[in-house]
Amino acid sequence: MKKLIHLIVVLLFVAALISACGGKPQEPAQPAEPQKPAEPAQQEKPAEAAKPQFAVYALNSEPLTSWDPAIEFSNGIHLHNNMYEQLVRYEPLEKKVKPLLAESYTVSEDGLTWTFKIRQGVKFQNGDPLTAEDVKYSIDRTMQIGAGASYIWSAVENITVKDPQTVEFKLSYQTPLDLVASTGYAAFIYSKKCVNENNEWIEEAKGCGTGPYMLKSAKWGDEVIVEKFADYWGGWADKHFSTVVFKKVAEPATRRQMIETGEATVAVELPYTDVDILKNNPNVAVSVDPSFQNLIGMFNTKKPPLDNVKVRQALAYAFPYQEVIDTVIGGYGRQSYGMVPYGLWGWSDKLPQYKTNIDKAKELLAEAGMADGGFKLLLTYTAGNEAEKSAAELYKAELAKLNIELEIRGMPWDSQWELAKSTDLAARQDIFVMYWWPDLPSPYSFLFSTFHSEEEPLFNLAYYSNPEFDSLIDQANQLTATDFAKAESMFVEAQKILLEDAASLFIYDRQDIWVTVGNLRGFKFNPAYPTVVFFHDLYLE
Amino acid sequence: MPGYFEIQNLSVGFRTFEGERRVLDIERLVIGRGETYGLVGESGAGKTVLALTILGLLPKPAAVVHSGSIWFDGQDLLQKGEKELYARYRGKRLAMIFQDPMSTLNPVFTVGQQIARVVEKQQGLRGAAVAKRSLELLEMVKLPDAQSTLKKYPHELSGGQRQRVIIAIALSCGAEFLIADEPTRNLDVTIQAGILKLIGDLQKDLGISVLFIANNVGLVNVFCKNAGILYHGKLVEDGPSELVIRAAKHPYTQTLISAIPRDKSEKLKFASTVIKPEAQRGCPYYSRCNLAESICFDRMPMLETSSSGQKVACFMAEKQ
Amino acid sequence: MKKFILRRLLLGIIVLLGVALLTFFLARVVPSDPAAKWAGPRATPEQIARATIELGLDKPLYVQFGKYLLDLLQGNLGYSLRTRRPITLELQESLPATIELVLISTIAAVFVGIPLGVISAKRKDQLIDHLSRLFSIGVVSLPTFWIGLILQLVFFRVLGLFPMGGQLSTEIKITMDIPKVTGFIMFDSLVTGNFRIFLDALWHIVLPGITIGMYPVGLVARMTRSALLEILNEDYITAARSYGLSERIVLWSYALKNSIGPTSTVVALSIGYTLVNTFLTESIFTWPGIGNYIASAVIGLDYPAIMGVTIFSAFSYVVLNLIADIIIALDPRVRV
Amino acid sequence: MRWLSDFIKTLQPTIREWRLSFYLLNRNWLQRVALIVIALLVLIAIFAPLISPYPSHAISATNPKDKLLPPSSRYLFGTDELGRDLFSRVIFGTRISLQTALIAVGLALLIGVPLGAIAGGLGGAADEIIMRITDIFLSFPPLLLAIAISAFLGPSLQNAMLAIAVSWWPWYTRIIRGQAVSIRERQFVRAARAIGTPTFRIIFSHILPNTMAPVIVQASMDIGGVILTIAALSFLGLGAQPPTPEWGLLISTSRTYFLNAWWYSTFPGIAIFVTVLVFNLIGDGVREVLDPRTRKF
Repeated sequence: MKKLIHLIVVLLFVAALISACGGKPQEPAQPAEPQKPAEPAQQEKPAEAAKPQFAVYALNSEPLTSWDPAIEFSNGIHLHNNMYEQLVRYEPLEKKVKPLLAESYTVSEDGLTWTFKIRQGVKFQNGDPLTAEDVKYSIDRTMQIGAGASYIWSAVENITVKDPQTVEFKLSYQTPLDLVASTGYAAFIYSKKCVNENNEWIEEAKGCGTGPYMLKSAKWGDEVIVEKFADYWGGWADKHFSTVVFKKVAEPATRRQMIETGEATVAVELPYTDVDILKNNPNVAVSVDPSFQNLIGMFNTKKPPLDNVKVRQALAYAFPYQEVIDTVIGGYGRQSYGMVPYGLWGWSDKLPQYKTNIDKAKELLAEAGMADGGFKLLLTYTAGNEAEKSAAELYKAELAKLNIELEIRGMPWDSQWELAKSTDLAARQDIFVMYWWPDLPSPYSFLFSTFHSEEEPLFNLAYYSNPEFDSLIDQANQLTATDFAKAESMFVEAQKILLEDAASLFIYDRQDIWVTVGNLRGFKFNPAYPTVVFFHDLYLE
Repeated sequence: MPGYFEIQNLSVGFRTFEGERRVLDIERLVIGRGETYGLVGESGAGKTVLALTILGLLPKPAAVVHSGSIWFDGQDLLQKGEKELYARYRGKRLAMIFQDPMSTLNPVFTVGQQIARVVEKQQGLRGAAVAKRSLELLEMVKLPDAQSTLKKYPHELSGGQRQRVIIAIALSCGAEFLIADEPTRNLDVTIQAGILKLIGDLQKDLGISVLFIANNVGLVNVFCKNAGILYHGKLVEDGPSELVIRAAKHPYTQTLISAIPRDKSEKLKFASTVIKPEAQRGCPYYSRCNLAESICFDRMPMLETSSSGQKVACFMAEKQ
Repeated sequence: MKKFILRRLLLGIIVLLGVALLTFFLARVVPSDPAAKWAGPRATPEQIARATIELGLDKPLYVQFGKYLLDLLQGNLGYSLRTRRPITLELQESLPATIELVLISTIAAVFVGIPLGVISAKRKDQLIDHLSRLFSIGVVSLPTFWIGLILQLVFFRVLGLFPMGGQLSTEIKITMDIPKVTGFIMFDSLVTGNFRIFLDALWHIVLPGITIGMYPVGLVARMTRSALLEILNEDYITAARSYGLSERIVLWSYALKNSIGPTSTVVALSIGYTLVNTFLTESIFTWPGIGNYIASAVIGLDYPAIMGVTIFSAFSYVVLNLIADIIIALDPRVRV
Repeated sequence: MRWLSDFIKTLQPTIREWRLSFYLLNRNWLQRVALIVIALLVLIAIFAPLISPYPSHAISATNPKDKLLPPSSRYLFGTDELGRDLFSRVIFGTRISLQTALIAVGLALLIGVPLGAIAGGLGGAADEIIMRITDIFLSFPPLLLAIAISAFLGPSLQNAMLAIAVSWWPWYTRIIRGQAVSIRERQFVRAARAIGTPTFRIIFSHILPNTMAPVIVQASMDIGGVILTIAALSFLGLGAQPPTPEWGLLISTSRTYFLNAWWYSTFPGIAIFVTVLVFNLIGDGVREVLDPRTRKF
């Protein structure tokens, strides 16, 4: 008995200790100022006015996968776009590129020579001035390494430095190089001092970019802290953030919580179910912007029964579009009109849409000689993506009505992709669900990678092959720089072919939900740079 | 008025999953002050259970004492609570030596530590007095080089040395009643004699009573004034040792004497024999007895004084 | 004695070799092309061929295995396919956070689990034994990943007592210099006298610590109980009782010391369990440790990284067990 | 009918072991409750379609208009993000968990038992090799090997079962081997050998039947741990696939919503907890009664 009492006393003591450390127990939603032991917090107070402004960006996965801006083709987009800059930047509202490191650029009549004039007085974070040499060096090296998104430069034959502020690109075929130069990957200009003699990037090298923020410290796979580069050519105001933390917070619930408590300034990928609740929270600002991301479900056009266009059409009719939009993304999106997302040129509401119609689907199945279904389909999606998962589950319920059994398999992206490229054709999936977003803001980026014939499948995971479609988009791309209107109408035409062939489910064009702390100002999302936040534009009120 | 040590109608059972098993059923057993009493029986006859019952160390709740009393110096031990047994009897007035010296000493403490702990507790000694007393004890049991033995761990000692240490601990606090549970069972024959002599000498020197448990009639004969034979938990013959052994009346005792059992592999024989209620009616030796008649199956024989003087529980004892 | 240790060491080495072979085999039977992944998307066939040579995948399997072993001996676990960084380095970076958690839970296992086991053994089959048994079996039956969520729900969402995740508050991290002596935040801040950081770290480790600690507490309590019960059946315990020693001495001093052997084995075992449990919980608590690392490796199909973590955990598990065995063997008193 | 009596004879040790275990377990109230709960769980698994109010919610149907509703009389455990009745899904989850655990343990037995019998029955080099292999497998922390294997095999419930079997069999090999070694020297085996019965016959018709009892008891008590492992794999995305109402997967999905929908994580977690707990309680009791040293009279 005595021992029990001892035990209880110890437990009580521990409990007291714990609650003493807990601070303000009643105010879980208090923003900023994380709870701390009572005493130090009081000492802190006078200093609060001079508190440096810092921002925390809560990401859903690691901040970057490579330090090398020539290679990084993944999460690092968030970080690199704040540390490095491109020659130009795409402005979605005006649908054209704006000068950035290049003051201006010209293109020759034949569209094969592009000349960029470099901005005066730009400095690298290590103090070196930016010259045309650096531009040539960066793009040449990126192309030479040939990793990541470097393929965007494939039209470039050579780069010549005309004078310290002028650089010229010679192309082997027509392509809108200004769009290429604006991309969020593989178009950065960086200092050669950050590359070692083996042409490898020096890990955690500092001062390599011209952007507003420079690397301060990093914990690989977890967080990267950047601080302001005082000599940034774009200038600084006091209100700007002097420090930005890019932090991996894998759990959506935790990201949401961090925004609510003010621990995070911006968060990505919050569940749509939370958005309506967050909208009513005065400490949180929610903005809804069109994004260039759309959800598609590519049909395996080479494998029975989906090699039959009637069956594909039937499956397209069976998809519960509205239900998915309402349930999965809380209505923050619209049904796609083809592959090009809303807001990007090449989008058109003149294109036909498949509307959910089970009777029509049954008819088409009957026409295909499969009136009572009875077959099994395999759908793969990227594990961890709640929206894809829920959409697949809703689709499964509809297909069950057609007596079609849908097997849903959530896989890590790499396995999903590998299965799709499997040499065992029978093992490949029937429906490949994924989000697609542009590497450059052009319909060509949406249509070429995904549906242009490929010898070995890469991203054309519908295995779609149609020479008519191929030539249409190739021509349209070449016309982009010279005859924009013609190009746009040809892209629309091409999508019509896809729709008639029902090469894929075009599910929805998503709107991006940006959830930030309530007093954040200057926030403007640029869909050409998905999930990138340009922190130099932002400040707290 | 019961004797100095007297067991009356003791009945102990063990609960098993196939029903309760009666393991001890003793009508009467008396040991006088300063006497040595030899209790003989096969392995599993209930000898150790009896020893543990006296000390109140039966495993609970598996074991149940149904009835009876164990009188010790005018007090019924079975009526004493755990507290009183602990405070006044165990180690103080009653002590026990276990059969296996190998497992009776705690392997992780030195001999000195183990003696000291008991001495400190029972005699309230501290510091140098403890060391002095420990030495005395080891000298009492005639351990050579007592000083260095104190610092040794049990595994560094031989079986005989260990048993001496155990005896020293058991008698460290002036116990007047010693239960020696087959103290030489696991020892070499050459060492056995030494230990037995030690116990005998101590008994005489200290004037204590000893309940000497053995599976060997021979030992009892030389060593004990009185002797009893335990079969299946039942005392089947009881009396002066020369009578019990020279002029055994019970058929089981006779078998024991004629073929002194040495087979250790028989150890668990009893444990696997279930005494069913209907079998309990008759003599437990019925099935093995070649003198058995129908009465032996129907009724339980009671201890009765036989013609030659000892008590025997057998209907056939006088008919031979 | 020497023979025993030698034999045990030799066995340990054989086992470690087997572990290496098994992980190697696992990673090689995977229907996937590491070279293609290494070369990146849109790699040309030439680039993939180059990567194949670079990664040594063109050599026969036994040569690859030999090279793999040699690398292992030098502490080189290969390169992550995703980040192209040395896996050893990445493990080094994420290890301290995990060790901190594992240590906390092991301490809990020892200081809560053992007394609980003793009490339970002492009061065997009584109410308190049933309760403590229910508790200790209960905590080992709890899905770790679930209890983490529930703790967050109760202590963060409802009560607001503890933070939801992370190792330190962001503000502390940015505004204060985090001392770096050993890489263990709590230890470093304590020895450098940074109590604010220490308290902040302590406050952050409570929920993940409880989550991770439950399993070893239960395990150790159970094992202590059964080891003790076994020991309490020994003759020397009955003998000790017959000498009139009190139950308190018999249990806490006599029997507990005898149970050190089995108990330390179980503590070593529980460290292995705990390490793996961090795989399930670190991501919930945004804890920047090895569990978080393997979670991303699994998502990114980073086979060398998965292999690296696997082999590292297995190695430490084997070594811990080896140490426990040898310690027990070295103490002559325990080996009887 | 000889085969029948033979069969029963081979089962006898198992039956006795079971009877004994059952008796000893049934004596303790905690264990008695656990036994009852296990029986209930089995019944729930068998009659899941009859018990659950919305059986279609556990298969493919969705009901988005009722998404994320708190528990009510209509939806006892509330609903999930697609409006499905969590009560029905948890009920069906019982079936999935018990089924997959049984299969996984069965597979592990299938690998482990013959190997153990061979190791114990043959002895010598075969024994040494097999036992070193089990050492290797057992030197992975539990769960780690299962994680690694299913990560390499790709996510599916089948692969998870396989992964568990592959990481679990050595335990059974060890038990069987220990038994086999002692049985090998028994009279009837010697007799069989003396009349020239081939070694493998001896192993499989004499040794194996006599070693099965403890391993089967052990295996049935491992089910709790296996259920927990499956749930953990599913939680990591390496096990069951949606819309399978597997408990671990339910909890994994609920992570996104649980701060606003406490019921979503809570109930599947309680289901896992209770199931694993009752199996572990029994397992713990069995370990105690099977261990001769702690066995009560």
